[in-house]
Amino acid sequence: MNFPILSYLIFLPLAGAAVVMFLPKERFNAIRYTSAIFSFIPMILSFWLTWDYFFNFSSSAAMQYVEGPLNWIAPLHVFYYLGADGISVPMLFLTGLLSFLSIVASFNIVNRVKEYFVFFLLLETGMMGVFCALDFFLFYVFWEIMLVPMYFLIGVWGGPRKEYAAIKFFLYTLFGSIFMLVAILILYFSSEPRTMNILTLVQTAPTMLSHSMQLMCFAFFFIAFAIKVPVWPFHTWLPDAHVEAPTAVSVILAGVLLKMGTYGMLRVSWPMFPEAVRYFSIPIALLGLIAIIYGALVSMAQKDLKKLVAYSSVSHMGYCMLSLGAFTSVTAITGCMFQMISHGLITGALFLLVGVLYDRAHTREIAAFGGLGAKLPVYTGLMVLFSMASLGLPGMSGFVAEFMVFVGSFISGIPYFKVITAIAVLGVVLTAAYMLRMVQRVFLGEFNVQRWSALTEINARELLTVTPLAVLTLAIGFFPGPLSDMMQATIENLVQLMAR
Amino acid sequence: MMMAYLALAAILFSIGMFGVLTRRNAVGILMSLELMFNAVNINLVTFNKFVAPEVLTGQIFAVFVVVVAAAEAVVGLAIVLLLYRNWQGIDIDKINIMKW
Amino acid sequence: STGMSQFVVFIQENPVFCILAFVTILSALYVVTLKNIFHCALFLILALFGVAGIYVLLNAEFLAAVQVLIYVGAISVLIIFAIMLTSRLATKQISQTNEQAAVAIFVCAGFLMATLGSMAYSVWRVSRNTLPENNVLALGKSLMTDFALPFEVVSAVLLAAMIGAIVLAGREES
Amino acid sequence: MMTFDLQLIIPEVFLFVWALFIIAFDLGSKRHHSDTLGYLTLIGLGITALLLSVYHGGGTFGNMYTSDTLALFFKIIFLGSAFMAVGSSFSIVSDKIKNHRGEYYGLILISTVGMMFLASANEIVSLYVGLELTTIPLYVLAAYYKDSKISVESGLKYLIVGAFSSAILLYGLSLLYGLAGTTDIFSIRINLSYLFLAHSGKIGPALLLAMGLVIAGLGFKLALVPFHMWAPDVYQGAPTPVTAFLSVGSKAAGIAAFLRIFVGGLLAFSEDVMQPLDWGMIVAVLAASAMILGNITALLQKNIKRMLAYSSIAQVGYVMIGMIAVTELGVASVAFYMFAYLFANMGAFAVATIFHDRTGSDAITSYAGLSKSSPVLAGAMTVFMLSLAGIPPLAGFAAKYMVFAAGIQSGFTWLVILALLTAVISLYYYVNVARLMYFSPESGLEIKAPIAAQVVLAIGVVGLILFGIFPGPIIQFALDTAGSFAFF
Amino acid sequence: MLETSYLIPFYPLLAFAVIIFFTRWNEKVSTYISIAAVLIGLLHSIGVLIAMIARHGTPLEMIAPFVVHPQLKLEVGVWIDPLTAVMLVVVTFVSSCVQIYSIGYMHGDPRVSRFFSYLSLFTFSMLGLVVANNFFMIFIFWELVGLTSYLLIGFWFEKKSASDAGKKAFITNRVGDFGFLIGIMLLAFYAGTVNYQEVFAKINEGAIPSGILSVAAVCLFCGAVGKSAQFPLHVWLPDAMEGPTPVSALIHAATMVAAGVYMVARGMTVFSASAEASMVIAIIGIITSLMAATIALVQNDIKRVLAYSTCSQLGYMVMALGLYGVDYAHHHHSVGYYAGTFHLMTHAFFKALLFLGAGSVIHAVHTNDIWEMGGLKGKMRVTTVTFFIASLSIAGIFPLSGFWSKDEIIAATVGHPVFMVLALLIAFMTAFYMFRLCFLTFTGEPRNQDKYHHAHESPKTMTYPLIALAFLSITAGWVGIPWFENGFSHFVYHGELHEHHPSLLIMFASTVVALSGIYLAYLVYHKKAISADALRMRFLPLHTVLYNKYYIDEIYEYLIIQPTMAFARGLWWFDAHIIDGLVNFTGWLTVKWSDLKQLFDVYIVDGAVNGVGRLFMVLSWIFRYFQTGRVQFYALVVVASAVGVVIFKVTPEGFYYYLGGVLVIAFVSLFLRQNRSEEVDLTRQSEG
Repeated sequence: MNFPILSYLIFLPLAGAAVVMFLPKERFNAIRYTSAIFSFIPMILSFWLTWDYFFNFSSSAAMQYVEGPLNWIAPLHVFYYLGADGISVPMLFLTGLLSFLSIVASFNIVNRVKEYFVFFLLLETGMMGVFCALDFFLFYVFWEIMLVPMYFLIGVWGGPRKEYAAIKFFLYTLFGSIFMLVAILILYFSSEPRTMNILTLVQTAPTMLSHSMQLMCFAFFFIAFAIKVPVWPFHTWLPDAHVEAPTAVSVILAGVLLKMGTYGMLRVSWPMFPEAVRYFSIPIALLGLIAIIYGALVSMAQKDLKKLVAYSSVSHMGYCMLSLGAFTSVTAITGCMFQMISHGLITGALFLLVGVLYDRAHTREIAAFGGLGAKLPVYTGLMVLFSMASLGLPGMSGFVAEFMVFVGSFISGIPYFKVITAIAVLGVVLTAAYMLRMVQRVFLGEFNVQRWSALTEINARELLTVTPLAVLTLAIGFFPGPLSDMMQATIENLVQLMAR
Repeated sequence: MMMAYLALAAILFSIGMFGVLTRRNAVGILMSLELMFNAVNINLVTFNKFVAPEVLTGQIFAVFVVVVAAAEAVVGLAIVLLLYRNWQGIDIDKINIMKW
Repeated sequence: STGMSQFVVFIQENPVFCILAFVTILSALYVVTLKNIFHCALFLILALFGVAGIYVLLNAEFLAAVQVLIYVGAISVLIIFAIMLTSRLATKQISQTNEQAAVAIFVCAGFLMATLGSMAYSVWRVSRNTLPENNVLALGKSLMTDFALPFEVVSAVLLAAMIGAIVLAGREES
Repeated sequence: MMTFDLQLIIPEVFLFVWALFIIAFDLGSKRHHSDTLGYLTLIGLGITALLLSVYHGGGTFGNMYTSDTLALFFKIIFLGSAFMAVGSSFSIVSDKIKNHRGEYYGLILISTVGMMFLASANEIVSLYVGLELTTIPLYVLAAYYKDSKISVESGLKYLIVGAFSSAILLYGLSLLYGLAGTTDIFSIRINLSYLFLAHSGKIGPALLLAMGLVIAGLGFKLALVPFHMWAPDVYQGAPTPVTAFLSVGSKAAGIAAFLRIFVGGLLAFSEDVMQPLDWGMIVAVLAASAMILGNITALLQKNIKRMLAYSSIAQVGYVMIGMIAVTELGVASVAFYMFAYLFANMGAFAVATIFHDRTGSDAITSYAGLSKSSPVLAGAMTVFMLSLAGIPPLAGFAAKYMVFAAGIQSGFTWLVILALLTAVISLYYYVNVARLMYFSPESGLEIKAPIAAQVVLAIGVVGLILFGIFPGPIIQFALDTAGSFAFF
Repeated sequence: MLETSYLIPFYPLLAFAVIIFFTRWNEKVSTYISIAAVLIGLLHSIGVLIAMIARHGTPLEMIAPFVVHPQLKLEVGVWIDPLTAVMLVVVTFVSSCVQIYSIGYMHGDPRVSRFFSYLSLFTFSMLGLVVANNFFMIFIFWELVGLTSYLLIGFWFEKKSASDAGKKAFITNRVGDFGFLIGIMLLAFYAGTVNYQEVFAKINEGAIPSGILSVAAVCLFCGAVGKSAQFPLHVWLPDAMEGPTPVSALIHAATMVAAGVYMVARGMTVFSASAEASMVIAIIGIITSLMAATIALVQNDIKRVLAYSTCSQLGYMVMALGLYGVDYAHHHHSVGYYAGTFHLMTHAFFKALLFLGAGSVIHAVHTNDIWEMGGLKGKMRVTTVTFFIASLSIAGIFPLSGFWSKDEIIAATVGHPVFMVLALLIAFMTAFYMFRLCFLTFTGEPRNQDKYHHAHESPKTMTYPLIALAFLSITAGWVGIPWFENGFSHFVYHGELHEHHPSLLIMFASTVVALSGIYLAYLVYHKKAISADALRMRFLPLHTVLYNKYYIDEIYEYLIIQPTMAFARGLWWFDAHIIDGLVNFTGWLTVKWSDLKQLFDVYIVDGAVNGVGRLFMVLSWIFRYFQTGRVQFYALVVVASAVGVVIFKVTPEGFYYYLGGVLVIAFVSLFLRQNRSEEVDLTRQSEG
């Protein structure tokens, strides 16, 4: 592979940030379009990557597009080492897509435009990096690097409680990642010869560490990843961050950042500590179960549209945790990946749509609306579509994901999983309840003519940002086969690793 | 016999320390510091005599300590003068603008 | 009582040391407790003399000389000048001790006990050798050879202190 | 046996002479050319660095003075911190100091000489003398605003605590001398080990007392909790560049001395098998309290210098993790940490200087809205703060990473976890500055920094980013410093 | 024909897509596209049915992979057997009628295109459900049917009651799906597949433990309970009448609600393997049927009466299937399976007809209340005639289609006397309430002259479908005449084909029961020989309970919905205050906090975003005050700590004495500090 595509994916946005930094700050459009271009190219690259991977490499579990290991910090055995396999390619695809769409969705930002786009592109760099890195140090650096732009994006351009939300996000996530750092160092010093190579450690860690050490390292990694996911009860940063963040940032938060947690689990802690996974599988599934039910119930009580979507993320990521508990089942793990992708698309779109409404109405209070369906048919159609997708209606990605999660967990053969899964299915009912309640109260019923007569229909740019998500949601819903095939070899390999 | 000298030094050092901790007059503190340095010197000279008499390192060290103590006293007294100019007094207790 | 008798024996065997130690300690106590700062300075001189005497007992004649010259001759005079510049001797004497005295006594006593205790219960590499015969000469030689570098540096310290004192003590021209 | 390779001390000698030359030049030029003086000082530091690159390696004066890699590394840090302190001093020297401008620069240089000498000292007497040569000019510099009560107060506090600590240190050193019968650090190590083995470990607590007192004495230089209490007051009152110099240069000097005495001379007594004659656990506990106390107290500070003071108190805690690891990696991490700290802290103080110079305020709240009026300054400050907090890819992260790695390697996992937790707390107040600068809707004053200060900022930012992304060579260099001890 | 049968669902899907994306703006074109699609589907379905008859019911399966994993294989596929073929025709036929009818009914509505697109989408989903060859796929379409039902019930979403009803329908169905999904997962786990035939094969092999099978069967049936509006999830169906009447006819009478019954029939092997599960099904069926019939007796809304009637009839079918399962498990032969499916078909026609007729009436008088109507037979001849035909059919009067199928259902209760008695009772009530409706609506004097005045016969687009359906309501049952060789019972059956022997006794009994019901209604509502009011007053408590539908909605509201919402709000509070509060250490520190508040209010209110937690702020505040500003105190700390460290290392006990001593003396001297009265000024700031 001569063309270092992963490096381009990572560093093109960074280059974009550098270019934007040198543009005069009054030239709003120049800044916007430059940023769009510098995120468009990575998006195209990520599409090509997905295409290429699907047709050429999906039958193999090995890392593809490998770059390195190049000596980076030689004395510490740190290497620049990138690669992609069946679980990172879809994530890169998602990142590329959502980043571009979010940047387009951010064109209506008028306050401190230049800084905004610089931070956004930096964020994209970090996200891409996490999904490619195969060296722990590199992984950790990318993992942390995103916090700063995210902090500023929430803090400067956010809603009324932005400062609180921003610092809470920052501290919470940092709190998690420090445990990861400790675990990484323990792994590093346990390895012989010393290495930071994730792939090597995946192979050697189970034999290298004692049982209790495995449990400890697993727990440390778990805290880091769980906060990112977020797993109940580490989720309280999420509603604040999502609600206060500007629309596009919420999209990225929900669409990509949360996935980093589950991706980390699949990439690192699950294959690396099979004993610990076996040991903790039921508690993990229980956490997932709690998140599903709890998130759904709390969503039901929300009065703010965005908060509802935010808590629904807690619930939806609970499905991922449930399936991760069912580590023996390829279907469950595939379901987890599907759920990650599907949640990225659906919740991303929901945030975009909520943002569209907020831009016009300047309120997100559910009770303030009603009957918008008559005034804004296209918008309503999209919103209903994604609500349905969110509640797991067949024909859309959410259903396929949930079905695989449930069936996969159910048939995993781990004790108690049948009961846990059976209770988790209740989440489907609750999700329907709060989503439909929301749809009903916002879009159906009597239209308040005096108050909302000036509302305008979704515009072309906004439509452009949502449509690809809708198409993908439906496409995955109807033809999940290709996506599943693409990941299958990798996931089978993962399941085998976990079965050690 | 060595212990006697060491005990003397320790007592002297403790007294000096007490002075530094309690004197309210800045000059008093400087004087107490001199006591402490002297105690150290007794220690050094004692050890030189009883432990390592071959080379006069201890005594040389003591000479340096004397010089350094002198230098510190000089700077200290200069600062005391400044203190006096700014506060019209040298009561250490009152000099606590900066705290917390 | 054996301890007491040993103590008496010690005094009888080392009368000079005992007198010097007594004088030094007593003067030091006055230095840190008297209300009149000027008297304190005078007792400091006495204490420093006592220490000089101890140096002589320890065969450090050169150091004793330095002590008398630098401390008694220079520093004490400086201190007395400073006292005269900064305090009004005629004013009413208030307590010269701050309110943390009680704690300070306790801590200093703790320090003393810790020090004495640990020194008493420790092993020292006591040498059978004696100091060089002409130790002033040896000392001078050492200073010029082995310790030439710190000697130079310590002169730099003095220079720095001098510059500093000039800077600080000098009046600003406005 | 005795060698007198005078070449090795050429850099120190040159710098000392240059300091005297600066003072003379100032007197000779009737104290009119304040900027020229500054540039001359910078040039002098540059030349010293060049000389250093030529004359290093080996020892002289019977190994009393050793110019090994450790010394070289720390001398670079000293020169760097002096350079950045001088660079950010231009405006205050021309505005606030009427007389004695030459002396101001001269004293900084003399103090630097002291540090360089200290870093090379392989023997207790010269180490002590070097320490004093470092400190005495700093007493003066702290009180340099003679009409300012807080400056004088800070000078006085620094002097009293400094001299007191110096006496305690001396007492400890004298005990060490008494136990080992020598002042040469290498011999101390051999003699003490011999003593220990000869008496099967039953040598009494005097060594412990000595170590405790030396830790207390050096703890003053490092501002290690609980010997740190002077630091916030002195940092706040002293002229800001002096504070910066204190917090980096002087602290690094203390670290160097600590490395020499404890890692060099008392290595054998670091582990808890020597219980109770071990210093590792003592320092570990102190480091832990430093991290907790420093970081938590910093939370509520309203003065930027005071906040940075507590931050630097906490930072020492992190450094000490590397110290107690007493491994090759540990020493390297200590050195690298100070290196990264140099850029970040000097940079932060440079911003504080520039800001104070223009607005007359040190209050953190007055930084509100700075990002709108002076984006470059605000951006630089953010980088410094994030580096201090240890966020990748800045050098501060690599430094923390190494320290923690060293800690974990040596089994101090609990301490590392504690350190990381307090690092999270620290993020709060570091980022608080960024929050004010960026999130506040208001707009601050537009601030134009002098060229020299701009250079300092540029060095800080570029250094942090460059050595954050490519720390390899420096880490290798730092690992080589561990070879100075030659016995890991 | 058969080989392309998978295309049948796609005609309406195509219509849906074309309408939504291209012809939405042109009502006429949209309408025609939709109807054309469903008519093509109808023709194709008839072709399939003929082909299926021609090959004597040999099934055909077509499969394409969807997602394939080692432990689980998900496929999409088509399974055509006689049952499928019949259902295809029923669905497409009723759909065609309803769509044509809608041209007239929906005329003038601003969202006609959308209406037809939804209808097309529904038809697609329903057809997909019918042809599915596995449980996964049936679940998919099951949900899609639910979605379209939601969309269509809430079609007039400006009406709050309509949007409420849509939501209720969806959520109630979801509750059923909850069980359905668990049932599917159980089968998937134990059979390793979700394909019908493979699952059945496993069951017949005895590969699945019987206990599990019972649980799975009950879980699957939960789905049917939701979709077919069985007790206790029947509550959505009456509310769903808020939707446009053609929708009620198509979805809530003829097709979608039949899906539950269809699924039970389709998966009969699962149910019939467990007598217990089958008994549960039968009992649920009879309860539903009885309860709905009783409620229908007293309702005044024409559509609601029909809705409860639907409920009741579905319960009837379910009961028949359940009893079949019971008998099968005990190795008896019963007509239940055939009866249930047969009634499913005939019911589709006459119930659609009833609803469309009701729609026609509503269209004419603009009210749903039967007490506002009366005497319409003069003005609406076609409607009246067809409505009476349908009513006679549902009442089970010879020789209309209802007679034949209902008769079989009662025949299925042979051997279960309780069921038989109740079934006859229900048949009686059915006849009574249907004719109560007929008489009140079409005969007698107009009770609301104003409404009567404006009433008129509906346009031809509406009456032709009525006629077509009336034709089938009469004749559709003839395919199942028991003496008829190769009739329905020989075409659609489960297990092995059994000859069954018709019982004239049962036919007679059922006819008598039906006629007496009609006669009673005639007496009360036409002849007024018995006063309806008097009857009501006589049974007032019972009437009230029935009129309020046994208060089931209210019970749900207070026992489930309200507590859930309260719990949700409670959890939210919990989330915002306790979980988050733990992070923020709000707990007990909040109390402390208020005391110290004025001291550092400034810092906190001043945007000191306290993500780290207030504990640290309090600690910070405490630590800060150690910094007294007195240099000698600093020195004291230095020496005290140094001494402390040394003492601690040598004698830990001594250290405690030392520490205690320092603290005690410190406190004592703080208290004794009389001569110096400068209090520490807490508010003073550190800035110089």
